[in-house]
Amino acid sequence: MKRALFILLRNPLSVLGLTLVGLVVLAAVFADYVAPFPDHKGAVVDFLNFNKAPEWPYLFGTDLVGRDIFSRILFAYRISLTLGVVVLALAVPVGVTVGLIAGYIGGRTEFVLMRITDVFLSIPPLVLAMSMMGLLEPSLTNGMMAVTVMWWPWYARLVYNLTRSEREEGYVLAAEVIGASRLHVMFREILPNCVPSILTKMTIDFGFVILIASSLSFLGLGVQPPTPDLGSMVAEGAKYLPDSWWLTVFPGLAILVVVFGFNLIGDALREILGVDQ
Amino acid sequence: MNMPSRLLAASLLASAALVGVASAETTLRLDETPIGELDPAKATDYADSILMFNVYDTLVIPKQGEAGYQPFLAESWTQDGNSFTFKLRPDVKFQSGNALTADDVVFSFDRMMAIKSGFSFLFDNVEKAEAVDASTVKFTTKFPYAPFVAALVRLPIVDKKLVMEHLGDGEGEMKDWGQGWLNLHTAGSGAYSVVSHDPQAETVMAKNPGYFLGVPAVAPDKVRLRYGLEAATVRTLISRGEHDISSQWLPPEVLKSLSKDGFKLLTESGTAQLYIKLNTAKPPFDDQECRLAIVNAFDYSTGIKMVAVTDTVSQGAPSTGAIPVGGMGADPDAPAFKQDLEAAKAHLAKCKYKPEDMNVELSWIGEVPLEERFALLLQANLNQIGVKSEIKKVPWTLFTEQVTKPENTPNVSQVFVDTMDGDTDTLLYSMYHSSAGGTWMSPEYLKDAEVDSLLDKGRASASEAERSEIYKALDKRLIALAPTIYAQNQRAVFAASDKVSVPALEDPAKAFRVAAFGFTFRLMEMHP
Amino acid sequence: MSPVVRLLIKRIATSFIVLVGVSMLIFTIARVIPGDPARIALGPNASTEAVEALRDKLHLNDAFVVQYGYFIADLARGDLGQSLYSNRPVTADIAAYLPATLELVFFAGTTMILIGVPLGMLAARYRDRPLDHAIRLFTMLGVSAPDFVWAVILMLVFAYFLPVFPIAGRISDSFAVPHVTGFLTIDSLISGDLAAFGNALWHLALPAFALSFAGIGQSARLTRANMVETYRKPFIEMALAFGFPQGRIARRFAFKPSMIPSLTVIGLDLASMLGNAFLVEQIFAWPGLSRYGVAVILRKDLNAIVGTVLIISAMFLIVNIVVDLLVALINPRIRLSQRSS
Amino acid sequence: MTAPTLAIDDLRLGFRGWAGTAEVLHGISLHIAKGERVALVGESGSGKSVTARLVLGLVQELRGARYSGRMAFEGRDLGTLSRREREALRGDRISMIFQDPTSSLNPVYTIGTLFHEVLRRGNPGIGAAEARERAVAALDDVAIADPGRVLDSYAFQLSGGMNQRVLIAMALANSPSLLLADEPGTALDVTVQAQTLALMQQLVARHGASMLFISHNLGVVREFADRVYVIYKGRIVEQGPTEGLFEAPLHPYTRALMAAVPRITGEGIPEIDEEQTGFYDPLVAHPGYSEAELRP
Repeated sequence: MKRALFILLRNPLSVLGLTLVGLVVLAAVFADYVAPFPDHKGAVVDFLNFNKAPEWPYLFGTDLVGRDIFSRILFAYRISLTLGVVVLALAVPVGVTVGLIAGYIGGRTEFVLMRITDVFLSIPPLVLAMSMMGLLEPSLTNGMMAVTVMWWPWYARLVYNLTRSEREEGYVLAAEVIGASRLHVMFREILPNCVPSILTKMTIDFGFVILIASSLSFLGLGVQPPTPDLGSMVAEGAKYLPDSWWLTVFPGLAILVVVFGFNLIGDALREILGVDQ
Repeated sequence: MNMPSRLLAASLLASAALVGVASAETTLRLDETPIGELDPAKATDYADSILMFNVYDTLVIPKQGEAGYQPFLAESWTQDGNSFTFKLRPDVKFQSGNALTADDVVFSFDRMMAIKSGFSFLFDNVEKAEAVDASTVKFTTKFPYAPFVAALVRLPIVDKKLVMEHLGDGEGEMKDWGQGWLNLHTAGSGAYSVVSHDPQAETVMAKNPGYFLGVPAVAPDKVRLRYGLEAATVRTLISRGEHDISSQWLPPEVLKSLSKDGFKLLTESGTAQLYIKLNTAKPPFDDQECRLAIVNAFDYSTGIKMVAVTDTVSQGAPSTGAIPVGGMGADPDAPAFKQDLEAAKAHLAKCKYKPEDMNVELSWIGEVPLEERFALLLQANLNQIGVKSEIKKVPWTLFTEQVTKPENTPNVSQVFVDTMDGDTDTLLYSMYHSSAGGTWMSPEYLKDAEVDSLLDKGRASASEAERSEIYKALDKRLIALAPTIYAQNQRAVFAASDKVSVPALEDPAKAFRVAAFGFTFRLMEMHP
Repeated sequence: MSPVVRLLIKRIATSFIVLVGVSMLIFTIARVIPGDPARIALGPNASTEAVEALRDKLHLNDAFVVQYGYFIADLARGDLGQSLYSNRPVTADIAAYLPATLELVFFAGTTMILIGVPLGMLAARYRDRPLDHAIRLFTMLGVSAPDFVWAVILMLVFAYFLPVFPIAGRISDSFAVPHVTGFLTIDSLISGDLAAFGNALWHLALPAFALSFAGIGQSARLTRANMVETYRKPFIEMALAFGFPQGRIARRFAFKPSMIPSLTVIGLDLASMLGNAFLVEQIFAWPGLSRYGVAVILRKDLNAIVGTVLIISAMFLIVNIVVDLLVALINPRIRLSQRSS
Repeated sequence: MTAPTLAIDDLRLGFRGWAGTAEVLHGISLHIAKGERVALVGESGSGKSVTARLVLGLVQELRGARYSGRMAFEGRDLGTLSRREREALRGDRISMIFQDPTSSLNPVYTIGTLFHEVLRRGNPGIGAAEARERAVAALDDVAIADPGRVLDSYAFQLSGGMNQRVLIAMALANSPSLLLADEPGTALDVTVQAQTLALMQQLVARHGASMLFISHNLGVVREFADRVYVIYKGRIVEQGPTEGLFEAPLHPYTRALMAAVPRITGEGIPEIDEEQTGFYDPLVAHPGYSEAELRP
């Protein structure tokens, strides 16, 4: 623990990452109190102040119906973070279970499970999510589902590879010799040894889930207005370039900031937990 | 000007161009939303219409600067009860060199009806078309049907001989009716021929030297119609001088920036209106009082300011009723709608539903981002009278699906409707006749005997004056029933460079009352 | 049979199985969703009979398995059906738009490798020194924003504020390049039109760079990690102990072995660009398959969706096979192995 | 009298880490005279391998490494050499042989390519043909029957013994004056190991090179070294002539080392109980074998 802290705090980049993510999480959680215009998260119109360049009190300017972009970004963070949590909470258990079973039991089960995983992996992730979203009704829930569907195979593949190497380790053999059940070996013996890798991947993925989800909503396939969403803000604002640049640039940078933060932390974790890429 | 002298003038102009300086070829560059549908039997959108009006010709065309239709491929026509007889011009040749005959007209009609797509619904009440002789065509309608002549603006005449040479796979004598081929090729007689066509990217057109009216030298030699350019792209291309006319789909802010940079604005009005439709088949808008409440609550003037481009030009104009201002039956003296919160509250008080129990779904079509602003505005207005509402973005395909059942149809939907052929019947019948419920045009599900009878009378009468009176009465009835918020007349605004003048879109006296007809390239002038 | 050929055959066979799986997956998704494709195809004004007739024609009234049977039978004849959006055969649409996308992805991929890999090598060689930190920061920024954000920023800076690059399209209007392959850079070279070639490259620059940004980050980080890993290997210690020059170690003796694990992942990156091209094409008005894909997805054009996804997946698998072959070529262990790997 | 091939005085090394500095070497002194074969014996982790790497200048480049003391090669103070000069010694004047020959040979280059690179150290402009010729000769020297085939092979295609010979050939190819052998052949079969060591022995003698032989295998040391230094936890605890030291070990640690049984795993690493009394006793030099006596 002391060593972890040392590594984390020694590197200014990890400190930066912690700070960025911390600020974003706080701002999202307390958006109602932090945002200068908390009611601008929803359907509000202010035609006296629409399409304004950044100026006080509109830090990042206003959108086409006069809503404060800064406030909307804070609320959009809330959606992004929720999405990240939900997607990982669904995708990781599924992927880990599939990977464990395929890697440990082997044989025909392994073949079938890993071929299914391959099918999912051989459609470019964005295309898979997009085609699902296009066919379903675009909404936050469906967006989460689509991203989950494209995400679990990566965990299946990771845990499968880990399990295959752990399977030959002494402690697994020992557990098998004393007659532990398969379930016990998989979840009690092998899984704990995969945790560092899974944890690191999750941290980095948190940022990427946000990134992919914003790509979907950029294409009009994710969170629906008037709920603020970073991707759709960029897409909507892109029509007004270069005159109303603030409509796109700030939400775009907002994505960058949060994903960057998670990546920095993920990098540090990788070092602390000694996980290879 | 009568035909022969006009022809003469045209040929004089043409020869003047020949002896004149061999000036550089002029190219007109404009854009539209994808895709560009080249097959005239499938065309529906604005881009398709531009292609249709330039590559193909029709029996009649809208009159310039006034309502009504003038002969075009047809020299004249007569109506006798259910039958319409057209006499064709003898001097028209297709771009292939084939002569245009009555057979081609019949083929074009049959093809349209067989494919059952595009504008074919305008001809649902037509029984048949027959060639009386090589230059005479007779159409028979199922009942006296006045809007038929207007509908002919949407029946481009296709070169039968050429199409028959290119039939693809299919069943029956006509196989695929040449659909496969006409997707990428043309068989028209129009002033422009297609040089290349990519439905998603670009259509390039060039003057047809054999056009029966001749094409003036000042008209663009070449036209590049591009599809799917982003607003920001168009904005920059125009300001760099690499684009000439924008589409009307630019957001007002972008048009504003271009106008500020000194580019001119072209407008097309009187063809379309924004209808905010209330579902009369489910609560709360099955109660007329509730409908009147929301009609009075809507802030019409902010709605127009919201889409204003400059102080004088806006994408919206005040509405006076169900018929766009200037259309047949629109009352020129009718007052424009205004927000009246007192009246709204009074109507709301009489409504059988309590405001606190309502949660009105305000939908907007995802493909039309401008509608989001109207939804937000309406939501703010409903708040003013204490009605809660919820905004929903609906993609177009989902919307057309939803409206097929009244219970799935949102309380409030927004649709821009265009007269298509300029006739009031085309506009109103499919919106308000009780038999028409369940399409994107009729999410009101209006069922009213008086409206039905007026609509039926209107299409049966052969007299322009009588029709006008009938529609005036209908308009009054539709205002009283309030199935719709007649939010604003839509004005299409295009930004354009000084390199081109488009009289039909710049001078109201030269405007056509059919959407996209202003984009008849042969009537444009290039200033290189 | 040489091990490489055996590997190739094995990979093609598994890819084929995967492709069949993809077709089932996407076909299932496409058929179970709500919304009547026939109704959508004919447009809002079509009559019920017309819709019913089209449903019959498209076999939409048959059982699901039967529909899939028809689909596979058509597919075997190279027929992906008609696009309801463009009214053209899906294969024709794909043939028209795929070259533009592949050209973009090819140049983005080349940019990614030419910039990302050397950056990673530099970072590994100067690991834990300021240069390494600077590269780490830069590459991490690269992977931390979606391609469309980079596209917008690049466009804003290099097309609007400093108008040095074009903002849309593949080539300027004034050039007419005869259609041979659909790749403008190749076609212009075939026709010997160097100006057109330059112009096409000039149009490619911004979108390709925006598309490669994340890939540059990925490949640099990966190259660095694998190089660092390789630097720990005994054979590098041997090279150092024998005094092989540092530069030659970095460029040769550490580089080649570390590229073996990197290549596979870089191949995946390259392949995922096929998907990310959707985002970039959207911003730069690039007339490629991705824009077509977005358009058909938004319109629920089933045949076109299935076709597009299948083709992109096939491209994805082909890229992976090519990468596997490359790995086999630079890894003598696979090339010379007597067992199939 | 000429300077010894290698002289090390009071060499200290530590690594700065998250928990302060970890000392690895506590001031060791040793030397190797010209043509002499000296063994450095100790357990793994005693600091013997790191000493060899310090001589080569490899440790100095690691982050957090702190060292002091003097190292001189043929009278030149290694500490005052520039990085470039130090690198120029490697593979040419000083070379090294490793524990696991197979993994010490780059898996993606043929032996021929690697050999060419090695020969370039002695003769930067050497061409491919000449390099091959010399490599064939060098492989001949280490009794490889089919040098052509070996040069075209990759390390993983050859046996461990074969690779060890290749490595020996490479190490001696440029006629170095000092050969550092870090547990050579430990990864090999015992009989193969004995053969290759014997071979190395002959070749080193023929080239007139000095050798620092790092090992934990007492049997091997007894056979191949003239003199022995015993190292324990970063300190030299005993030094003397091979025969004398084996017959009469003076230091408690050396005695424990000799009494210990080799592990059953067959790798020959003796199992020694942790820190018995006397292990930290000061350095014992056999008479006439202290640094002061041996070095002028």
